[in-house]
Amino acid sequence: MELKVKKVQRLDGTREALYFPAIFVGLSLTVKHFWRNLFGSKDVVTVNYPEEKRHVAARYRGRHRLTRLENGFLSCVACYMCETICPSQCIHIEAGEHPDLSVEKYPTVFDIDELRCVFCGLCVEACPKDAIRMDTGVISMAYTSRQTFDFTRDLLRDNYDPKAHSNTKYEDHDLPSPTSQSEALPNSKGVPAS
Amino acid sequence: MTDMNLLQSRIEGDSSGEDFSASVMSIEIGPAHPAMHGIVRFTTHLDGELIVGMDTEIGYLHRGFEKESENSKWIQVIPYTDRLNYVSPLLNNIGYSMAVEKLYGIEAPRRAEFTRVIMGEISRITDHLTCLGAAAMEIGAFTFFLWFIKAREYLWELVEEMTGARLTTNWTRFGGNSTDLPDGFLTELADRLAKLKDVMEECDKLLTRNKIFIDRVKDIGSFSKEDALSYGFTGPLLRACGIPYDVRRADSYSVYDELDFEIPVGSTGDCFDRFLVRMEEIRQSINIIEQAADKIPEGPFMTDERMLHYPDKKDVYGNIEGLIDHFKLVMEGHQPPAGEIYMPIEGGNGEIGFYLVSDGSGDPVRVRLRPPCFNFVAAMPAMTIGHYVADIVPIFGSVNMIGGELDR
Amino acid sequence: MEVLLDIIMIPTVLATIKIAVIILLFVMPLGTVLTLMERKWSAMIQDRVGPNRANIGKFTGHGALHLAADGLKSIFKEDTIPKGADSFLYLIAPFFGLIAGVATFAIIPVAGPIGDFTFQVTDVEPGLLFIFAITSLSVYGAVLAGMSSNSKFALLGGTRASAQMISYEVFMGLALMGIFMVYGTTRVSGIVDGQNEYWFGHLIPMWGVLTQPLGFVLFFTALIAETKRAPFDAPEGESEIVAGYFLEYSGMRWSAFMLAEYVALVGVASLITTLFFGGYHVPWLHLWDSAPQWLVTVLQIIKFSVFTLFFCWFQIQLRWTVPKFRFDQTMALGWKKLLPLSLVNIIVTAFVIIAFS
Amino acid sequence: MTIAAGYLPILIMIVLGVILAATFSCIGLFLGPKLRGEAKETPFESGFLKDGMEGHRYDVKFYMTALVFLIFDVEVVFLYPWSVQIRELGWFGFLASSVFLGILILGLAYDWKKGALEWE
Amino acid sequence: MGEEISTKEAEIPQDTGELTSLLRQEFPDEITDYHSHRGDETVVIKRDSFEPVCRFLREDSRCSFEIMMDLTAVDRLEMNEEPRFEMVYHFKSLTHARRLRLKVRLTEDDCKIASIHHLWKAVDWYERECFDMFGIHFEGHPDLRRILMYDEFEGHPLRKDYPIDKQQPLSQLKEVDERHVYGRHT
Repeated sequence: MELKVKKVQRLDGTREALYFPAIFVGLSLTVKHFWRNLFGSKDVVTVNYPEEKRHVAARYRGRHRLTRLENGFLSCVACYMCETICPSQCIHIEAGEHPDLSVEKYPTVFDIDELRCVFCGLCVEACPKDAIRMDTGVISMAYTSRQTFDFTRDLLRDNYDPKAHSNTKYEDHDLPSPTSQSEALPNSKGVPAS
Repeated sequence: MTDMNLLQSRIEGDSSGEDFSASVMSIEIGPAHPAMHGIVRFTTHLDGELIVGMDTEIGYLHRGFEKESENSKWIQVIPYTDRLNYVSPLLNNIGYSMAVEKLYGIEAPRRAEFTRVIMGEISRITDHLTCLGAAAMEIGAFTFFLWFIKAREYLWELVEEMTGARLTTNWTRFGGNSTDLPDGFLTELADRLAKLKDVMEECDKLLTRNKIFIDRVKDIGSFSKEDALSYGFTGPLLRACGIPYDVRRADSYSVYDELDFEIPVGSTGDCFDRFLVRMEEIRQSINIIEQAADKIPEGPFMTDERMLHYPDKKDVYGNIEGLIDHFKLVMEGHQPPAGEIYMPIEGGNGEIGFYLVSDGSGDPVRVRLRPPCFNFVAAMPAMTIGHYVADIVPIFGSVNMIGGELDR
Repeated sequence: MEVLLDIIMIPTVLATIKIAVIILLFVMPLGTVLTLMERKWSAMIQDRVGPNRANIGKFTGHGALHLAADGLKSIFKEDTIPKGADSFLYLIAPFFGLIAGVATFAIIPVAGPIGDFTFQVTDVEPGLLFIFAITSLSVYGAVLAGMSSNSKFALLGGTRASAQMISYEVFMGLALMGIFMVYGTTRVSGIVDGQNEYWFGHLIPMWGVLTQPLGFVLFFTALIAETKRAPFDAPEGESEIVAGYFLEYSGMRWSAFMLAEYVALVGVASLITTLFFGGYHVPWLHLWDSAPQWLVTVLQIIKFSVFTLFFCWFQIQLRWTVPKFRFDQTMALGWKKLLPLSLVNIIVTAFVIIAFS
Repeated sequence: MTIAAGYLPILIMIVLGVILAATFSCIGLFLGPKLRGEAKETPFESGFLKDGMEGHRYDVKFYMTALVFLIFDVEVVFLYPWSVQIRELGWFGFLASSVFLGILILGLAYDWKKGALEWE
Repeated sequence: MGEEISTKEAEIPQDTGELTSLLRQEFPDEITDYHSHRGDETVVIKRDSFEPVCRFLREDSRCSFEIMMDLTAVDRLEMNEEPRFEMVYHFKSLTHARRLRLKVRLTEDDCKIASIHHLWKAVDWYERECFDMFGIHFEGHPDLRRILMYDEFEGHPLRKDYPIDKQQPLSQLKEVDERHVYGRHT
């Protein structure tokens, strides 16, 4: 396509020099908005946050979660892919042997420092097992202590709310067992958890 | 103007017996000042209210983008580029990815390019909306600002639908994009553009012909063509001087040569021209988006070159070759061939140029960003001296300094 | 009872009661509410929600509680005095604005007299000249605040404020001269009564806005500039000189400046109503001869309040519509446009009056 | 009613204003916290700890405007009596004040041309 | 899947662009190397002739490079190439719609180059940035001081031997006016 140039129009003539026409046009617009928002249909994009929730896009990269297999074990095989790709180096993984022999390898430690995380989503792309996802739809993480932001393996569940859990330390005997974890099955459609 | 030597002695010489310095008052404008939307410091010398001298200090937002990039893998730079010009993050994403693609010597599929055009122009609109709104707000037109912010909200929701984040998009990849258009995106886009047009029309009526506004911006910060070129201006500021230089046309990249649009130019390069040029560019961008949305072809949104993108998940799960590729790509990173390239694209502020040097390994040797507003801020003294202190506000507003891009 | 009535009818006591009623029951609450209303109304104009977070339990009153919250907050805020400031001048600077704002209402009638009793604090002979005198007092507030703060931004603001306010005082006087000519008096009650005359029988009331349209525009502009509201708020210029002359103030002293601004806003609105929109006179009400006195008074108060409120709203609407002048442009507008125009207005008005009388 | 009685309410009003303002100014001294610090006490200058205007002198550029103001304000005072009595004074008064205004306008034109109205 | 892209030594074409041949013709002895990898015309020249070449590029009507787009340096320490530094200048000509990359190689112990701030005004700040980041001295620059870093910063951060996690010593808070003499732009 050829280069098309358009010269912008500088309107600065007698009509402008009178001040009033433009002020009246402006006033009519602002008054229109004023009355419409006062009585008519509101044209407001502001969200009254805690009472109303914004619509969160299906692709929104919110807080991470670790998915589980159908039998309840973590999908993660501690391959260190996400830890390698992470640009902010916020993931820390330690691999271990699982007592259940059907599981090859699993993360004994899987920590995400949510304060370091830049929410780029590269870990999700890099994961070969679809074990980490950011589709929780959690848009705000506002806690009062830095420790609360250190998400350990077992806290990276779907509906986890750290405010309701005081004990954020992972204990080794606290291994995920199929029965107790079944309520935390991954949300396979990828829609935000309510 | 006053005699230069006298002025110099006035500024420097408060130790000399005759107290000339009394009439020149130096005043710090910035970093913690409402008119500085980035963080920048102007030490302004005032004679009465007239600016007779100015010294600029930048670097308050220096985060070491280039150093960090050299210590990352190629792909890990993409999230960093979000934070350069943070009101048009997608353009930085696109610029960087296209630079790496140029280094590889490949091109993204056509669908990806069209999507990039759409998203890039959305980002340009958000950039201009922010810039114009903020500049107008600072000269008192608060309503204009908030109507523009409302319009920007429409677009950022689209960006969120598309990329999964509003600002920290991290959207493009080498050889394509991380995501394709979501369902119903184009109808939603048309909807929002219609709303945006309404807002544009209202705001145009509200401000453009208002004499108070015209007085504030007309003949303020005028810049001649020669000076603008010498200072390396690009983008709306150069076009306001009357030079139709637009990288989209000058070095036609992506699919811009298939799209029909006009390049708005001004005549005197003052703040009024910059305002009008930006307003017109928003309209042109809407036009471009509409055309691109019509023309967007079906097809893949990611290149099928091996070792450029992660294999399909079914390959990763299902066959060993895919798994190995995946592991190699994550562990070693992308390895563009050795060489160096400079890739310019038209950003919100002007020419964003990425100069990349690769030695063939997974780590970049050099990632250099040419920040467009660096030149503008360098020219701030030239633009402001001889104006009143209140004129810093429209001049600096029209410069659209973005701290993340300026200081990197 | 008789004794009580006698005491009340003593001029001093009567004036004090009137002042208390007008100031404490009308102006101050209106001024205070307007601080919130400006925020709320601007939100309406700008497609926002506006302040609505202050709450007691679940009750927010659509933001009404912000009034209490703001008041309490500023009461319990620290009162800082910057280093090197002249603390006495710094202390008394906020006085002037409030005094000027409050004293404006001394001559504004809110309803017609019932017998000897007037709904006006005092009806002095110089009338509006008193207004000019008292508004020039508020220049001191701005100048002293700017000078005493020991801050460069405040000084710039104070300088601008003083230049702007003294300049616009001239035009204020000149713009009103037409009104003096038309109604032949500077006494407020005379001007208000003069506006209750009618043209063409009982068709059109001789409101100031109709007899002096140019004078109205000039006077309104000059008043807005005098109270430093947008688009003439360069002395406050929040974007370049941060907040201008009251930059260093905090807590309740800052609130005093803010309140003075809003009291002045009400003052402007009531002055405009009184001088150009027939004051308290309800047009065509005199045709209803048998109207009971109490009803007439009530209607007059309502009419006055409605017009005053309208002009308060109008000023706020104007503020959020237009950008602001640069400082030298404010001055140029005054000296080069308003001043010649008001001189022309005087000559034309005088000519017309003499030719047709 | 004497003339003074008419002004008494104004005095009361001013006193009321002073009381109001004094309340406003002093209430913070008693109720507010007192946490002083160097950074808090320095005058604002975009985040730098400077001494403000101390030791500086500022060139007031509008003294010309102030002079013009003085002239006009004083001259305008002469117009008020005329404006009130315009009907009684008739054409003679009009002529007289026209001459007066003409001189005033000439003066303004002179100031204008001399640049006294330019804010520098 | 397409053909695997060679990640090893790329075949950088030695084809001569129009500008390259022009420059070779005008400055036959000064050009040490040239290529146009991926279409970017690149010319490497000797340091001594740098200023005249720039002047030629700006003023000759066959070049007329109005815009100095970018100025930076590359530290080639880890690429094991000698000399260590490479100055990279990007020029843009609007008249001829062309770009040119000009490179000058500098050794580590003598990293000085002539300043060209008098040719393009934009160069001023770019040279300051390059000095700040790489420690390259631009001879004749009127005000060569740090721009992104603070004055007390030690070292030059974009040099490859500057560790990314190096801690700088804490500097004392100084009186503002002592730091620079202001008033250059009056």
